[in-house]
Amino acid sequence: MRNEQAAQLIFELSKPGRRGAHLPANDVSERSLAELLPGEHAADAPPPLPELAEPDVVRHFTNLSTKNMSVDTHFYPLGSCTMKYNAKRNERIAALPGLANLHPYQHEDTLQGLLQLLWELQGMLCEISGLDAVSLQPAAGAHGELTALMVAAAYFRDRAESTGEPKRTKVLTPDSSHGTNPASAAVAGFEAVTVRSTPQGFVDLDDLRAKLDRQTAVFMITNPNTLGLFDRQVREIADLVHEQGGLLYLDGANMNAILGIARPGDFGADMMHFNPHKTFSGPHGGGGPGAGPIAVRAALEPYLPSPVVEKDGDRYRLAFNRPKSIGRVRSFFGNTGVLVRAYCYLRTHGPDGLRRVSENAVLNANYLLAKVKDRLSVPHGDRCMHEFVASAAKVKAQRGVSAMDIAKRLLDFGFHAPTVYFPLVVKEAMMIEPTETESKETLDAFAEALLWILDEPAETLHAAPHSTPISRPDEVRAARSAVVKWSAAV
Amino acid sequence: MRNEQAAQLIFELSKPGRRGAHLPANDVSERSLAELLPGEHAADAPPPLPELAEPDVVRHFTNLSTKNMSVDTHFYPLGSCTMKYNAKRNERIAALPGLANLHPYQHEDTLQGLLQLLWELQGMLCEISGLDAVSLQPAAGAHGELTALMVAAAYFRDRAESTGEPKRTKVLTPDSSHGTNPASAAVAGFEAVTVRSTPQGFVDLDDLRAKLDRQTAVFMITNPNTLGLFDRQVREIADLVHEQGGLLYLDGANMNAILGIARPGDFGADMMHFNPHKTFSGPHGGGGPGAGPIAVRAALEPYLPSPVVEKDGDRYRLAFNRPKSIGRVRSFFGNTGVLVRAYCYLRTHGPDGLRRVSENAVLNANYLLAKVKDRLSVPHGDRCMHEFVASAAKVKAQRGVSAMDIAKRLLDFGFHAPTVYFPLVVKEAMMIEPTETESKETLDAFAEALLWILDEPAETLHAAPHSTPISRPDEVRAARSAVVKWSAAV
Amino acid sequence: MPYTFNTPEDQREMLSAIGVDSIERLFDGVPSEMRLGRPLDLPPAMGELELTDHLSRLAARNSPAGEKVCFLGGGSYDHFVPAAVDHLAGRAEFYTSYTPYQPEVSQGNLQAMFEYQTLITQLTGMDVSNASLYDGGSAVVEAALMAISATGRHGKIVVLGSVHPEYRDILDTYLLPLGVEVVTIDAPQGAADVADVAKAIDDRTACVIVQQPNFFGAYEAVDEIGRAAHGAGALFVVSVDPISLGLLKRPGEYGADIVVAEGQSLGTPMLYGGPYLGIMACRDTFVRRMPGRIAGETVDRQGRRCWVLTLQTREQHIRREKATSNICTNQGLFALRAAIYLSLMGPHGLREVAELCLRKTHYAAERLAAVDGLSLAFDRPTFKEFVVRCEGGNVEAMLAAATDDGFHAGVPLGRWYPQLEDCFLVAVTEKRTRDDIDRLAACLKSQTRTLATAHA
Amino acid sequence: MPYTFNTPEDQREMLSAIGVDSIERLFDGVPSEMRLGRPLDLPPAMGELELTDHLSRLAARNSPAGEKVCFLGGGSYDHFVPAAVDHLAGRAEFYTSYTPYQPEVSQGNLQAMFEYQTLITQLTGMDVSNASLYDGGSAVVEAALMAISATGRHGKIVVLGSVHPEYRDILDTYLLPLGVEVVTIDAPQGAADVADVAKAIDDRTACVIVQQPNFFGAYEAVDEIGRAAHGAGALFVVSVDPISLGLLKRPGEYGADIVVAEGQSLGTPMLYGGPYLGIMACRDTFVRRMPGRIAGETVDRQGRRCWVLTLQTREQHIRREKATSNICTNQGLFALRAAIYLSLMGPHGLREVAELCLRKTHYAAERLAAVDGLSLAFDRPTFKEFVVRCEGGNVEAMLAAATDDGFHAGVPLGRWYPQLEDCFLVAVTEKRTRDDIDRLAACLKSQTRTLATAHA
Ligand SMILES: Cc1ncc(COP(=O)(O)O)c(C=O)c1O
Ligand SMILES: Cc1ncc(COP(=O)(O)O)c(C=O)c1O
Repeated sequence: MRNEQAAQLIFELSKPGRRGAHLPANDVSERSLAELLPGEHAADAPPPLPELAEPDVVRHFTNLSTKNMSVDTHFYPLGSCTMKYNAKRNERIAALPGLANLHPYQHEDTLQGLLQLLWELQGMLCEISGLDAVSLQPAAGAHGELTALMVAAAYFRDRAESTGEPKRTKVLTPDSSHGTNPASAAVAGFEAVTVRSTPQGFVDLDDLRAKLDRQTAVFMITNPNTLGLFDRQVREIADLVHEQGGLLYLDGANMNAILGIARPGDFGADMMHFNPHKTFSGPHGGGGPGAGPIAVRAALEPYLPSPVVEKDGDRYRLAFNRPKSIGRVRSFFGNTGVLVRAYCYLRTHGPDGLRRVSENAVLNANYLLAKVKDRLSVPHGDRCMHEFVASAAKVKAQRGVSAMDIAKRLLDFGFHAPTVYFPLVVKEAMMIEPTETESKETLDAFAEALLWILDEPAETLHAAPHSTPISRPDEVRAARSAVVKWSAAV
Repeated sequence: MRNEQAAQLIFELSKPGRRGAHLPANDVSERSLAELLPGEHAADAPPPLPELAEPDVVRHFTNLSTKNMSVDTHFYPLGSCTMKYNAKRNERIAALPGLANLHPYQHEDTLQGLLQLLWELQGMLCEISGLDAVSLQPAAGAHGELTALMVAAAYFRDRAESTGEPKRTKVLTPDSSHGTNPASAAVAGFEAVTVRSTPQGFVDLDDLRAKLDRQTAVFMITNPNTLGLFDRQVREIADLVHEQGGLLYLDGANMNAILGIARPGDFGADMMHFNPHKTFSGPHGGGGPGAGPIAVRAALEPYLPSPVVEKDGDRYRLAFNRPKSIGRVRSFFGNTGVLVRAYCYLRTHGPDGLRRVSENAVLNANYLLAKVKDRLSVPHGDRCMHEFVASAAKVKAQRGVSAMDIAKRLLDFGFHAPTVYFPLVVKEAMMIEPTETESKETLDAFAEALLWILDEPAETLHAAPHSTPISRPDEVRAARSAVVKWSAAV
Repeated sequence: MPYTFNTPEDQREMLSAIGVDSIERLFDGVPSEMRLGRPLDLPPAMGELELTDHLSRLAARNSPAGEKVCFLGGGSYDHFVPAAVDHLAGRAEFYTSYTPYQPEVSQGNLQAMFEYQTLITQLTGMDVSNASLYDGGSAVVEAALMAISATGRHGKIVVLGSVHPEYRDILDTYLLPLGVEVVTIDAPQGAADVADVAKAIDDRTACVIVQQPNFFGAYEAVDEIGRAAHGAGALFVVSVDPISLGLLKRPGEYGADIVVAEGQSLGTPMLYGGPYLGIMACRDTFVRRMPGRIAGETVDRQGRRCWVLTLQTREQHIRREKATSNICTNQGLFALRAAIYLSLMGPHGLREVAELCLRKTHYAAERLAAVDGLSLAFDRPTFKEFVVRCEGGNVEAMLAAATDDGFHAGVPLGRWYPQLEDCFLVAVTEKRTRDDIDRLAACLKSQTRTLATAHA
Repeated sequence: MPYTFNTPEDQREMLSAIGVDSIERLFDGVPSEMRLGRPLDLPPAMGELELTDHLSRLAARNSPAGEKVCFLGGGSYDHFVPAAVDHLAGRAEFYTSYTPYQPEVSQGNLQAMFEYQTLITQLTGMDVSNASLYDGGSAVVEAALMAISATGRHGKIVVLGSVHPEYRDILDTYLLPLGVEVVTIDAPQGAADVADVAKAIDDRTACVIVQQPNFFGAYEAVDEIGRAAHGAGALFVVSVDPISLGLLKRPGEYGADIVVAEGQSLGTPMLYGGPYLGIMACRDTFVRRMPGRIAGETVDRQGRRCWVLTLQTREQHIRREKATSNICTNQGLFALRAAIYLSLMGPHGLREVAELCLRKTHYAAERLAAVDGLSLAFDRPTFKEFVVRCEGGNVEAMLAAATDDGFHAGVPLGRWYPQLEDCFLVAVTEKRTRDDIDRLAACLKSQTRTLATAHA
């Protein structure tokens, strides 16, 4: 039923003379443009954008949209991404003119409602993290990592000034960590050093000890880790890091497992980021926006980016005068729209509700694990937190069916695929995160499909998917030819 | 890619204990319900509605929606329904709290903006119709017809009081008219008498003369008529009707052809309705809402339903004290939300734009007609107004391919089908109305598909559609078994 | 500006395919003497920015609920609409499609209609529901027409004076010209006297129409009235507030033959009175007499369950001059909204909404009755509305003053009930807080004082 | 309240399938000494009605544009957003999907990305675009990092003082700790002196960063600066206002190597500063150094054209510790919005928007300059912003008074430019009418008078 005509590229739908917008007539003086605009800066012609009428644009993008799977239409167990339901109420609220049409430079007096919200959000994130201060500025999880590492660097620079200790040049990350962890370290100017995991999937303490030294600024841990396991050694790790004068960073992408159950600050983390677009249900928008608020211990607070929101009696204000601050990591306040939704989420759930979120996220993951583990190996045990990583390595060896094949075939059954080939420490990894907003019926149907698929002929799976708008694309060709924009046919 | 699990009936998705909504706690006294609610009226249990969580409801209805064709996704040349593009701007505007959250009984002083809008709309509809007064109350086109016939009845009753003329008992409608015309006449208590059409598709004047008499209250004409033809005899018809003391009613469903070009009042109509959900782009909502404002000559104005909007100096008010009014035909003011969109449409287009709407609607229809007429007979000539009626009678006779077969096969090509088997005066009718908001490219693609289909093997067409969510349903079984609600399986 | 596509070049190509040399020629069929020889006298076109600005200004000159605290009722209510309703009903595939004439590409609408119909039967306890009528008022008259045709009694109908006065107006408008007598039974104590009703019913009576809870928020003796109607062979038609069915007995349980309702409460904003949703459900016996569309279950050629418009032989496009109803375009979008609303609410949510309305209404009635100069007009329990009498006061002036203080405080009743000229109707939904009610009481208190002083 | 599904019965069944007897047991992996032994200290849960009410109250304590007439700019603008943008970007399939890791079920997002990339190249005149960065500010620093790695010059960058001061802050934050010198060229007359710029560039310079039009709304001598940069082997990085490209020369035409921009103007509301859209486009040479995602064209197994994420070997999840950028989740939704916006506007619409901004800005500058006590800080043509000097006046007091009169009148500049402490920046978009401007002038006039009197 898809309309392929409307789904051509907008450039192909263009015809000279069509208009999608009509602007008001000029109601001020009719001076010639040449008078108003210096000739050397004036373009000869407007940019060669396509020309379409509004109905064309609407039909085009409406049809395009139907070529996506999404949380609102499909189960989307994409591990590490926490694709939970995004409540519509939050969208209506975030669109209120009193929240959406605020200019970043309008006067604080005209922003008291919003500043209160942001101030309260800072406090709630402190409480959830068990840490002391928050910056809402970073624009995504990775940006939060980077910001925190910059904060750490500033803290160490500052400390070095008094203690004279040598520069700390290294950031340690486990081999199971998300790619953004070492990348953030590199962008922040650190040497990123990888720490091995044990066969059980935890941080290899021996390797950590070997790599940890007085040049180590930060150890970045993900806990629960990307295997969906809670690393019980975290306290010990924190102690080891702290012994060397380093800081423990927690990648908070997996907070959905431990809300109200355990707090990073309580188990030894000094800094962390949240992914509100995951844990607090910000819509993922086809690849963002996110936000990456960070929480830190009191000692690091002076270094947080500016501004932060402060309360002064009854009044809320932006504090800019923070001499030790690292400065800014992005323009304006931050991804406020995402933060508003996070606030809504937290107020919707309350303390008990947040705990139930994690309980049910973990219950759902374990249930799914229990249903599939006899057929699809789950190398890291038969219990998990909010997600687990299965491996198709055995199936691959036996029948030549890869994690990719299984993933593609799941699409035919109306399920989005899990995250595949991550974390790197598991061969033929399939990382499955159901989230708490899925029903038992959905989990049952997914497990059934997965088990069914494992019995299908290998050719069926190699050729999958069969019922999607396209079959498997040629990725090599894409990378080789690098056609990254449309050009008029010649 | 459709998710069939989510598309089960909501009743099948229900599980006891799930909740889609949480209401606030009671903040007033905690008296027992028994004290507040008389026992004889209290239900033993709440109604047995299904129990679902919000994400379930969202996924369900989102997936359901993808089983529809719609204007935003597909070309929808459903004759007589004017499926034009519905501008998104109107939706955003109509949702403004200052327009959407108004109670029908709030004080006029708190409604001056809306009343101004409605008053201006009354005036614009007068201007477009060439008539003198408007009632915005009717809820749809058919309701407008009925209301106008009641107005006519009241007018004649009133006149009979002074003139003593006998009661007018008949309403005449052409055989090509929409079913609502005779039905409205019947509901209004008239005898509905059918007037034949000529082979050319116009009112048969001889038959009209034969049936027209002093018992005739109203002749209901559709002009352009349902064949997409402008009946040039309309003035003469008006004269004939008026000679007998009757009134000429214009079914305005086809106004999209003549905006700013000809006005019903100018060519002899005394009363008419508009279908703002067609002509003025009100979204059709899967079967409504509509609105059916009527315009009448001055002599009929006193009989219009109450209230109407009046202007009093700078102030707008609702006039209720209209002793000759027929009264009310629905509660409250009318389908205000639809009227707001109609107002937006008219203000968007202006005089020139409205004329261009009709010009392009007629151009598009004639272009399509020209492209298909050599292969699919169009019995009523090779020129039309905003729509035309093709006939599959010949194809049927030759190859056993019916209008229905062609219609169904068009669905496979990503086009909604035309209206079929209406008007009744054309055998194997296919009534095609492209509207002005379709591009030449779309018309070309549609024509191409249609011509292609005519060359396909009959079996392909009998079995069509092939690629829709379901194939042809068994309508006989539906009517016979009359399963019109879900019941729990026993 | 029109959203048309045809560029001058397109027009040229199209005209040449047609074989004419100008668009003008396409209108040759319209005789020149019937043409409007001038541009329409309408305001000039506006782009989206201007239009949005213009309408925002008009909107700003209204005071919506939210800006004022709304205690208005009388058939339209400030209930809470979950955001998911707007979002889902706004899906383009629902919003910009039409009547499901082609079931193969309309299963979304058809299934939603079928679900709506089922939900309405669950809500009302009736056997079958149609897919919507225009509004609660026209639904009442459609029910009366159905009853007349079902009973073959064209003589009269009986309607309680406590039925919404506008609904009764509609009955008059439709039925009086047809020679049907509309007998109204007064309800001077806020509800009708069963004996009065019973007396009025005879063997010419097609139906008895009751509203439960009635226009004053009070309860009618539906069991007895239903029995009286049936005793005389008349049908029993009940107009309900769908929200009340979270708590009240369902009309199917007390013998209603036809149930109608204004469905606005189920997920639709107040919209200054429309578009709304006319609900109609009835006993099985009458299914083929029901006006409006109905979706029915069937199977496709592969035996897959699906839905189609069915029982269409009832409909105007088939019956033409023999039709008993002429409804065509109806309120599909609002039936969809109601289906989404009820799915979200479920039995417990709906019960909670009803309970909050009930509790807050009682609280408000107590608070307002405690204001000097105000009293309750009727000594009766009510559901979500009640009538306040303003002793010796000028209701209009008091309400106008309350408006200035930020309240849409009530609907004056004098326009419909001369004997209640000193009364107004107050409605309290789940959205009103205790604080809202306390502030209203305080506001009215200060008003009665001022007015008393002014009169003194 | 959580939107979870698991009923107590479900939980029992699921626990038994897992083989544990309580949910508690599933958390055995979390040592009890690390557990939070108490409920979180957070406010209690709210249902949708309460939440909506609560947030509406908070929102009511802000004064958005629309309630006040907005003349604020400085990188975020009150441009008109067509309703179709909200509607289309709000489609659930766009809104609730994620990064297109599975291209077979993500062609909607991938094609939209590809269209966005193409539109950005058309707009900027550059060869290639990525699929988005966080915002205009972080895009500048990503461009600097790119330039550093492309040139291998880790020593310094040159940035004009007329580049958005917050963008320059970001440069400092990122680059100073890396030991990169950030040399700022003052622009005391509202734009930089080419000679000053040229002087600062040397063979250690990775890039020169210019904003066009600059932070004060004025034009920089981009041709000469570009030549100077290239002359020294440095890259030429230009930050643009995308709306201005309806009228101004495209950076691709004057030699830019990397173009960045804040994309908020293209269909996104002001949202108190985010989420926004970081635009980045560059010359072909640098495509494999660009941070962020890129969609590329290919074919599927049936040879059908389709799109995938491509050139991923650049990305952090592949390069890990060798990455030069760490961006992962980016601003997909806002790239989509920009694509829709540009499709609706087309070349002529965009030109008209630009032209209206230009004309109204000039008109406003004239009107404000005519107010006693106000003058234009710089004698330069500007595009949609200009700097007003408030002679001897207290800018903060004047702007605060204007706020009370209903205007967000301008952004005070003292916080970034001490020498402009008596100045504020005024922005005028296509949404402002002549009347808005006249009223602003009148308001400021009465303010300068009052302030003058107060001082007298
Ligand atoms: C474990 C982990 N860490 C960090 C990130 C980066 O977060 P973001 O994508 O919000 O930048 C992700 C996101 O995918 C993640 O899964
Ligand atoms: C010619 C004609 N007349 C009348 C009507 C009835 O209008 P409505 O459906 O708005 O009641 C229609 C609608 O389909 C129609 O096409």
